[in-house]
Amino acid sequence: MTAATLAGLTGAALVGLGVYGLLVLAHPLRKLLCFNLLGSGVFLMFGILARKGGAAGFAADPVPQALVITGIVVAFSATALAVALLLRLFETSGTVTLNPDEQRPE
Amino acid sequence: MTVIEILDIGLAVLVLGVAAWTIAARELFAAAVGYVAYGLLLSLVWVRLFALDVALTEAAIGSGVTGVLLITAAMRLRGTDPPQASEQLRPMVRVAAATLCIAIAGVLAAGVLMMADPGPTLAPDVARHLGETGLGNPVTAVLMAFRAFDTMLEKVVLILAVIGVWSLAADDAWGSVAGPRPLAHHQGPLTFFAQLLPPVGIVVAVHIAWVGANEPGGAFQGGALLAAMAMIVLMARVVQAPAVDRRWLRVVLVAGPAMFLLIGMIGFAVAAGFLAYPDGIAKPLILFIEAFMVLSIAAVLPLLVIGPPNRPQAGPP
Amino acid sequence: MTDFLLAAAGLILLTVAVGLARILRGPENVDRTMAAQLLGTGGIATLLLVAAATGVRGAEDVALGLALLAAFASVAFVNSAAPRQDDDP
Amino acid sequence: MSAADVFTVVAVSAGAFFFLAGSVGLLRFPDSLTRLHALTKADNLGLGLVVLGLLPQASGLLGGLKLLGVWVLVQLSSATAAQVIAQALGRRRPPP
Amino acid sequence: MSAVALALATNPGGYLLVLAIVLPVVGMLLSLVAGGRNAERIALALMPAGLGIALVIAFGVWREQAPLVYILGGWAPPLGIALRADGFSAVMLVTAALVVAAAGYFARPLFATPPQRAEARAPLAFWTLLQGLWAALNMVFLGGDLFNLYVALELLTFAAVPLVCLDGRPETLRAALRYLLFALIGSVFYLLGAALLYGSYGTLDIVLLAEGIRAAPVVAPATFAAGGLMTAGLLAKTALFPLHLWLPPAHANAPAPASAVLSALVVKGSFFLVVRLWFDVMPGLASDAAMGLLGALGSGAILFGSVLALRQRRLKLLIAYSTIAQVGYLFLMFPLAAGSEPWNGQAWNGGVMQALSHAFAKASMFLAAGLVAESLGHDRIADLRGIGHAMPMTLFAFGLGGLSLMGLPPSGGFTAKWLLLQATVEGGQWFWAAIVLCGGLLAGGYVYRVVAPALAASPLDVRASPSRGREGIVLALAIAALLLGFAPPGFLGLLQVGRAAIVP
Repeated sequence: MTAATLAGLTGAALVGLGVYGLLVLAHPLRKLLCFNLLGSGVFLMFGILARKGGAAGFAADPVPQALVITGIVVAFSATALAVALLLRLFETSGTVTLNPDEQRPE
Repeated sequence: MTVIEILDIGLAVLVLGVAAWTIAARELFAAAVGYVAYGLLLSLVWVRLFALDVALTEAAIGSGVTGVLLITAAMRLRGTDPPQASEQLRPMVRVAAATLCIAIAGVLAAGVLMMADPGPTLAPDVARHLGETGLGNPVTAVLMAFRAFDTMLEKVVLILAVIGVWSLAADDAWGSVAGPRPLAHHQGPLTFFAQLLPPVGIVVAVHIAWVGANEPGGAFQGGALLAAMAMIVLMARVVQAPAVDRRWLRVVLVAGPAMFLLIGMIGFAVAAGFLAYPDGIAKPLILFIEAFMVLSIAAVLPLLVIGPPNRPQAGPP
Repeated sequence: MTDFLLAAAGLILLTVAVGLARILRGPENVDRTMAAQLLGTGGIATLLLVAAATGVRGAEDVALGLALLAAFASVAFVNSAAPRQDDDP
Repeated sequence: MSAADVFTVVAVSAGAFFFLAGSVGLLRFPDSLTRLHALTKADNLGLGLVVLGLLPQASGLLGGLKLLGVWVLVQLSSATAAQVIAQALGRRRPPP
Repeated sequence: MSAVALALATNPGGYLLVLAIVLPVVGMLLSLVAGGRNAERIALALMPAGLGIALVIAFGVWREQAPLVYILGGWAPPLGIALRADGFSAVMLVTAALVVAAAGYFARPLFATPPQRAEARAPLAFWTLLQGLWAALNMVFLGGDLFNLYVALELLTFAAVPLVCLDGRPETLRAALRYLLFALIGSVFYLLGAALLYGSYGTLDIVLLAEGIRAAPVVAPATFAAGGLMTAGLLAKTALFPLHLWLPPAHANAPAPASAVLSALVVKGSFFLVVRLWFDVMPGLASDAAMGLLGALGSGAILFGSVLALRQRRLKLLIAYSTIAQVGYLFLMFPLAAGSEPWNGQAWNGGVMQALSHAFAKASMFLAAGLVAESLGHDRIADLRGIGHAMPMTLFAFGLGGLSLMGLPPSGGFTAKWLLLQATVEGGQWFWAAIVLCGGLLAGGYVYRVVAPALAASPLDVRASPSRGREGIVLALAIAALLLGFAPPGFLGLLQVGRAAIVP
């Protein structure tokens, strides 16, 4: 089994783990961690595309690599924005629950 | 089975194990530290995929900067985990979720195994046009020429994220220094470290940004390392973060995308169109834009990590 | 030679993984922070060995980047564990 | 096998041994502070020997300098980390 | 030249597509640098210019009866990125420019920098984010590359989420965080689908992908997985039932101009990409079962959203739930126009008209609700008796918007629903007709719940009357929704520009 296939399988498993965590974990920071796991799993899928597309003297197809770099930046910005929101929510309300039932009734 | 296969399998098992740990860990902080370890292992995987540019990015962002962000957040949210009983799920729901996730992972794994080898690729197209950009690193050529529009907009995404983070400030804190209240203690060794490391780090960062034209590296990776140095001096309180309404800060923030847009628009007049580079001077133009991007990234990332201004302007308490 | 370097990389990764498993369990956050620190050093060694074995170009730069960031998790932890100004008596 | 290769094998093996020793120490030592010390010493020696062993394989002078730079940076980082972690430990649990 | 060759070369007028995106981006960057009151000035000054560009693009598409194309940097796909404007893109560009401008001028008193300060938090954030959101929408409507569209979707999310919680209350922060998480997961699934497509066809360009899928002797199984993943991700962002949970708190708690833009335009952005996916990327692959599922989810949204709208106690929540229902109508176009049926232009037109008329009607209603809340200090429906006498123009606009939601003539909503009904008859898919009619009745119910007591002669304590100008903006939007009902056949022809090239 090549490193690329193995990385692809790892990516597939990471997507599964990430989705599982997103579904069952309640804490928003945990969800955010799982979002990052899920995201990196998707990036690894691009990684196997890159490696299997190695041609014309390149060990890996540069296009998916460039997409992953852009993707990592975007995922980081998303994490930063979500963390800021979460910390602000904690600061103003003292809780971090996302459950709408615990909102004050209108 | 060869040695390298064993190593690859071991690495994959370790990556998945640490990932599972971050999900299963009881404490928030443990999960955050797990994620830092995970990011580092992931950059090893990228090295194995011969994607060094990605490995550098993952090391700097995935493990380094995101790690600081998550660890700091986990520390500030101490006591919010575990959640209330009302948010605990019934076992049935967990089983259903697990089944769904195994199905998703299974479908993707099947896709991976069925994927053609060699697969479809744009590598020959990149190789054919690489000469026109004057660059030696194909990934940089994709980022700065062929898909320059994505890269420019990605910088706009970063700026929007900064505005989004700043918009969470309290009204009376606007105009004050970005980030949370300062720390009480200055630690001796930390201060020393924060004075010693950045000069070295700046050299490394500039080197990585500069060689990015031909070798693995580039503006984003260099900028991210520069940002890391800024974060060290901020965390050690060697310098203070700037106030959010400083004009120079705003100029630095937008410098990268603005220069990208400006040169892109000039392309309308002197080259094949928007974001096209005139023949022969593509490489110097790209390096020129990258210099501004390094600056913007080095400013944006620390601002995203330290968060909105949080000190009322009325003066120190 | 290649196989030797890879075997060394695998051994280091394995020992680091064992250490990691021990200290990620805690019980305290300090222990966990050390886990990140440990993995940083071992990870860099593994990276250098794998790169030398597979002949991938530019791995020294990745290692340099990782080395610059090696203390990050620890510094962030200590930084946010310290009391804030207004928490002081 | 050339002399350089022999050097590499010896140095890298020694490095791997120190990593092993560090992890064993980690499993055996009782409390955080001693673990911290065992760990950082062994690992830095381990990385140092690995770097030393890889020097003959490095691509040119710049490559070798980078390898040494990596080692120096990790030394600095882990010394600092050990110091600040020890301080944090001391602050929370004042010595009896 | 073949249709594919035409789609891979810049054509005259193509540069306008670049301007449509670059203008708001430049505005946003300049606003951040200039700061303070300049942000507002720059944003408001650029809005007419942006509208002008959108109109010229629409005129160009209509005159040529062919999509406008621009190849960025001169690097033709698959290596480079193309921007393309078909008829649907063109009308969405104009709609976005109009609604953003209306929300912007409406927001002036709400987000003015206080006189004693050089710069304040909320105004700077609002004016920069609004321009960022506008740029992101234009990118979504013009993007011809699936990864470029991913960046556009993220840009849209990053601009939209902070707008929800500009007031900084815990409820809005919670709503914004939920919205952000939903949106992020949606984009990751979209990206995963894009990866699978690249792995199968070696391109991310929409036209080349469609060509590759058509030319392949056997469609790769990964293609179906990609379609499913991307659709699921986009549905979460569009808030299609049952993935709608994040929408009501976010849209109902945001400041009124933000609510208007979010409900009218932002959910349409991801809907637009679902359309792109099934009509442009993989038109031949839309199975009846998959399209039927989309239609069924849409029907569920219509019934569920309408019933919940009937039960809300706050006006803005009612309008937000109505958005869930109206989004449902959009998805009826999938079983009617895609799938194994022969190309059904009426269903397509009906879906697009629904997107347009809902945009104007919903923007008008959210802004009207904003005026009501400003004047009364609350938006409890039970305490709105007599508001029709205090603010007749606002209530009239609200009622006109409601007309469009119900699908009564004369209104754009009527045209949309009438076209959809005709399509059900033509295609022999009668059951969708029952849903359309039922949804209309329910919409009548929830609009009546607001309008009937509002018309009662009852004294009402109004804190401050809204300015004529802002009431005028609300009314103008409602009239735009109304005027769509009188759209000439040429306009409906414009909506289909670009279809002929795709559907043989």
